[in-house]
Amino acid sequence: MKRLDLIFGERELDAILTALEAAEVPGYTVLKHATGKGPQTVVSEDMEFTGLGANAHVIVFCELETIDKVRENIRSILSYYGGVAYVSEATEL
Amino acid sequence: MKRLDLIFGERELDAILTALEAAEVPGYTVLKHATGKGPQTVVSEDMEFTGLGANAHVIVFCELETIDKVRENIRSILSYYGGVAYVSEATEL
Amino acid sequence: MKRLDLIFGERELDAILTALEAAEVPGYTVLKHATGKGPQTVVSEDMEFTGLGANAHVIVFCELETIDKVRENIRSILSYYGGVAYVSEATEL
Amino acid sequence: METNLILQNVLTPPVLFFFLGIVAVVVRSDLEIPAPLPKLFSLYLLLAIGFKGGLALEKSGFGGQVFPTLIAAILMSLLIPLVCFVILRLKLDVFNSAAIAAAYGSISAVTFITAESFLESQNIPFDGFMVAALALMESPAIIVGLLLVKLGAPKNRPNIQEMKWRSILHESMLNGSVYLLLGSLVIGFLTAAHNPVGVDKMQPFTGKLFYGAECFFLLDMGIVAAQRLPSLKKAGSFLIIFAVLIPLLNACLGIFVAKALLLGPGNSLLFAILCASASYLAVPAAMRMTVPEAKSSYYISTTLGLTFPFNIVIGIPLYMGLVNKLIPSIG
Amino acid sequence: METNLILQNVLTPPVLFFFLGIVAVVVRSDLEIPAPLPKLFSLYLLLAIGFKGGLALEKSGFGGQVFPTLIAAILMSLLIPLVCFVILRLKLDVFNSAAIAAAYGSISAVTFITAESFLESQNIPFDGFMVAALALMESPAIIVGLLLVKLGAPKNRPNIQEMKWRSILHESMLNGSVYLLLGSLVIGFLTAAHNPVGVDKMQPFTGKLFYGAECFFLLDMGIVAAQRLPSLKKAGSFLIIFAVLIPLLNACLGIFVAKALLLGPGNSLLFAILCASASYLAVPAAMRMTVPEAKSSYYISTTLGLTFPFNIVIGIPLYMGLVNKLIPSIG
Amino acid sequence: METNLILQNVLTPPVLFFFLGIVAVVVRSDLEIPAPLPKLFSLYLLLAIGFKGGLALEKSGFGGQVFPTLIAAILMSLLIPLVCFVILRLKLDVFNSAAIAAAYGSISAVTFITAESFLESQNIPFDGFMVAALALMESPAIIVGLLLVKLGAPKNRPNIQEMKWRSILHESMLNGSVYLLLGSLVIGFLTAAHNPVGVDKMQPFTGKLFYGAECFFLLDMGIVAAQRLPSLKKAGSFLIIFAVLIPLLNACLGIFVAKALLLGPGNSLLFAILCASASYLAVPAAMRMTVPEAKSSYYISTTLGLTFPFNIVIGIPLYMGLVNKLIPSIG
Ligand SMILES: Nc1ncnc2c1ncn2[C@@H]1O[C@H](COP(=O)(O)O)[C@@H](O)[C@H]1O
Ligand SMILES: Nc1ncnc2c1ncn2[C@@H]1O[C@H](COP(=O)(O)O)[C@@H](O)[C@H]1O
Ligand SMILES: Nc1ncnc2c1ncn2[C@@H]1O[C@H](COP(=O)(O)O)[C@@H](O)[C@H]1O
Ligand code: NA
Ligand code: NA
Ligand code: NA
Repeated sequence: MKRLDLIFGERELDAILTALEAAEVPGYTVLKHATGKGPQTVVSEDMEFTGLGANAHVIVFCELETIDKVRENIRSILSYYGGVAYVSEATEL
Repeated sequence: MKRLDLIFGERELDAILTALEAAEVPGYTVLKHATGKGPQTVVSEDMEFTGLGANAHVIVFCELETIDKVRENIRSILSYYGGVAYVSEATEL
Repeated sequence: MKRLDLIFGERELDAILTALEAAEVPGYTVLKHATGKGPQTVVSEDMEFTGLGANAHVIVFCELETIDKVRENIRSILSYYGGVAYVSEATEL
Repeated sequence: METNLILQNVLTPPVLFFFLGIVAVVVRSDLEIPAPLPKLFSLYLLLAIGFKGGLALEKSGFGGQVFPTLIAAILMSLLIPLVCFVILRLKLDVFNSAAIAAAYGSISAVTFITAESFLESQNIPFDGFMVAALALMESPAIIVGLLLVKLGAPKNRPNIQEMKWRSILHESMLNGSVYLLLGSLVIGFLTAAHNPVGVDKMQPFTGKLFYGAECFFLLDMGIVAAQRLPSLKKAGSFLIIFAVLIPLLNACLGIFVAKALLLGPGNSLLFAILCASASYLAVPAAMRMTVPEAKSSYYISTTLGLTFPFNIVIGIPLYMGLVNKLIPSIG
Repeated sequence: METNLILQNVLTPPVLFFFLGIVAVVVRSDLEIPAPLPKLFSLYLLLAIGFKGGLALEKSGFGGQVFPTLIAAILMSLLIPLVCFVILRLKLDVFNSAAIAAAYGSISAVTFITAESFLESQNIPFDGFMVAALALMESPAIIVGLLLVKLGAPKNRPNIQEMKWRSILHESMLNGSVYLLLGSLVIGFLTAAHNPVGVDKMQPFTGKLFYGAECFFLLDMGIVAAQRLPSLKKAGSFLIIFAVLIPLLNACLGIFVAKALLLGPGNSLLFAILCASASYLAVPAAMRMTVPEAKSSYYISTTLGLTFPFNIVIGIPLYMGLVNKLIPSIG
Repeated sequence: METNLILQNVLTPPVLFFFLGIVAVVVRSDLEIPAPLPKLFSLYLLLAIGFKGGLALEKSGFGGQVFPTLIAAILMSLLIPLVCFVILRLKLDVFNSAAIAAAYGSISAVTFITAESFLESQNIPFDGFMVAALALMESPAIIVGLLLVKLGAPKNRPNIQEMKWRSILHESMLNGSVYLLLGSLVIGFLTAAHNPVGVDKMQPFTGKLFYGAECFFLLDMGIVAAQRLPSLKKAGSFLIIFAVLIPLLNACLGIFVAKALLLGPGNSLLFAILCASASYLAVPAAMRMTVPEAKSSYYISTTLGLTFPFNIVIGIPLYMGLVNKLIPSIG
């Protein structure tokens, strides 16, 4: 199994989740209110209040094939709006 | 070292932490207010207010033996109430 | 690529982020309001209100060299104030 | 005349803010009231309802209609889940039937206070002791629901959660919102009896602020209720019909009992609303722990997505119309 | 005389708490108002402003100066972003220019209520219908900004976010804070018309509590504004000068128009403040979605880090001084 | 007679809600007030206490008993940690002794306002300037605590956190809650002096709402305090005894000094409470940063888990009884 970690602006959450569901991931978990810094932007806590929104951290445990299905869609969203996506190994308990 | 990721309903947090402590994990971290979707349920933010509770994400860094000790107990809780558990590799910094 | 997971008291966040930026990490993500238990302390939710602060979970995706640069600095902070740091493998999506 | 009442009800701030929340979801506005702010308002409302109820109960005492009304309230919250269970079993399994039945036997505090606001805007008097009925109706239905599971469930339920009496009582009586409401009721009672200065000093917080906080909370409830609607579709037409007809049936039962108790029109409406409303705070929390086999989307979507809006918008004035027909005003 | 007005303005609780927030950051106190508490206060303020505005609008009707003022307000919020865009294009690209221009064309509700508080402490009357102007000035500037992008942007913009009219209108009209303000305005209007009891019962929440909540919120705004200052330096001196001079220019424009509309001194100040203030709530949210090419640090730092404090502390009394010179008091 | 006072104290809403919180934990109800709502209430209370204190101080001026009382307050907050340190060193190391001593030298604002509410319910007058004493007693004890560490700590402390004067002063004076209290005090003072309209407009927020918000907050404090109890057991019997006896001792010291200052009964009780109460807001934050060697569970469990409930429930009426015996009422 693979673990996919996505971090991006909360405002893109719907687009990302739609992409994940289109690829029929078995499930996902969303942690909101993340802050951070990337090559493009700094996201601090007060962003939430200005309406810009903080970051969301999405975790997906799924098979490699699912990741392959989701890759292009996610990449195009992240490259346009910013954000990162990483894959690592995981085994079910 | 191993990294154990557990995601499940906040209401089962006590049961899970008790199981972890029984296996004498060296420590754990809890992130609450997670939302998500799994094979069984959709957990949205308004669940917190209805009293159903959102999800909790528990991270444990420990040795493989500890994971073996904790496996059965955790599995039975997760299979009854829902939730996922994954193990991956990690090295201390 | 590597994935670095740091968990420690929120009050040390500035010190840790300064250390990360000194090592020129490409970015980082911060999840606050984490609770947990470690060899030294128990951090519960009411800590936030007493002013002690809960934990922060910092995730960094970066190259091994960056980790090497950051290692000593982070270790000395964590060994003094408490907290854990783990490294694992990750590949860009 | 009911149409008139419905219009008058719709044009009060609480119901208007409820609509504002629903419309926000429908037009896909990004208005949201982030967690845990809704929790703040629900805790506040429970505390204030309880406290004010305690004051009123201390004034009224337990004589007159008070004691019979409270007994009748408890009996209704035992009876209603049984009726609902029988109906629900036509289509659903034991677990889901029991969980939904428990929700409909229990009550919705926000529906109750919206009914109170409606009565106030209509200048119809009602008694504070009805809050005690509210408080007493929260738990019994949960117990009935859990008993139905205990009796009706297949024998091979995993024993991880073998239901013991202790945990049934615990979940039904010590649920956070039940506990806060009951506790504040007792505190209100004690304060009224022993510390009149305290009553006055609480008034700006529990009294004056209440209406506005109710509006704010109903704005959020509108958002949440509208978000529930899609999963209602999945629940199927049986549950949709159930969620609209059962409150009507229960309200009629309630008005019938209220007439027998010789309650005035105001109290009768409140009694009807207690019977007609369904719990989405206390019951889901209890069911999640004790009957995880039941689909939470079922008992949340019906109570919150349909029965709650129905009662708030149409139910309250409708039942008032019925009360007006069946129960002579004393004044 | 303006110095005197500035001092009188600075010595009111809202401005003092604003300073307290700024100083907290400067002296590196760890005072913080954690999320989502600021959101609670901003939601509350929008709801209360809208509701009170609706009440006032129902009283005043749309006759007299009301209609012309509202039309003028909309025209100003179309004109100002164009002026700003031309100036900003001297140094910045199309995306950043359009986004900042939209922010300055739109308004800041908190600046507006601070101006109202200032007028009250000076015993200068003003009309509640100005809130309607506030509500109407939020969206048009966003549309102008997005149009400027549509017209001026290079042809090869990635089509992932091809800007459609629908989404432009959606982002400008259905943004959470615009929606809540407008919705509450309508609710206030309907309540005043149909439910006078409801008006009274809302008063402790939307009326009495307002000033204190405003102070609390300004404390947070002081913290947030001061935290923005470092990234202002990065934005460069052009934007810093822009963020101070443009509000002055826009205020003068506003006062000029107010004079033409024959508004009294109070309403004139409010009109000037609507023109001079810049949005950091609705516009950033809309720009983030539709023009991600624009640097959010630019439009947040200028509006929130400089223009907002400038208006709150110096701008309000300064514009009042101007109004006093140019517009004869009716009294 | 003290038993009577204790009963009267227990039957006020703030103390009853405190009990409700404690009982919630004891009976394992799932009632919780999620973060950051407690923070909202603590920020509000500090702001309101400070603001009201500033108003009162402006009225009273610094003449009469005011100045001597404030000096005595500062001296007490320097003396008490020394006394505590000597006692604590019998069993604990330098780090833990200093941290706990600092907590007991500093004050608890919530204990103070509960004492004020008690005085009001007993119709015993007191002066607003006592809030200034509260504000002045927060920091000195922290400085004493850090000095004790600096002098008493082994030479080989890791230099990562070499304690500099700057950081000691920073942690003691600019801690968020100290800063907000002091800042609001100054704002209250300035507002009373220059902007009487502002005073009136703040009143619903800082005045009227206060009592209810206090009750809500004490509900949470009850929960938090009760959750601390288990870790108290681990801390051992020495600290348990310390946490109950030291407030008594300090209260006696305080009453003695109050008598010497010729304070009336109300002010004397407040002075006693300032001495007897221990800080769980400002001091833990400061100690965490500067003395990480001290176990936070020690200074949190003693102050919050034992001394705070003791003072709220028994201490206040007990000290009042003592005051009544030792200090003649003026009236
Ligand atoms: N190397 C990284 N490691 C961890 N998180 C990152 C990294 N780069 C970016 N992020 C996160 O992704 C968000 C968006 O980054 P950006 O692509 O700069 O807009 C940031 O705010 C961070 O939270
Ligand atoms: N494949 C997955 N990847 C990440 N999170 C998951 C996955 N499956 C389930 N979850 C999380 O586990 C929770 C419980 O899922 P369930 O087992 O459907 O009750 C969901 O709400 C998700 O937050
Ligand atoms: N083995 C572990 N696995 C996961 N989190 C840990 C572990 N040990 C410590 N932590 C986290 O690190 C924090 C600080 O631990 P400590 O070093 O005991 O002060 C704890 O509160 C936990 O959140
Ligand atoms: Na019912
Ligand atoms: Na403007
Ligand atoms: Na003290």
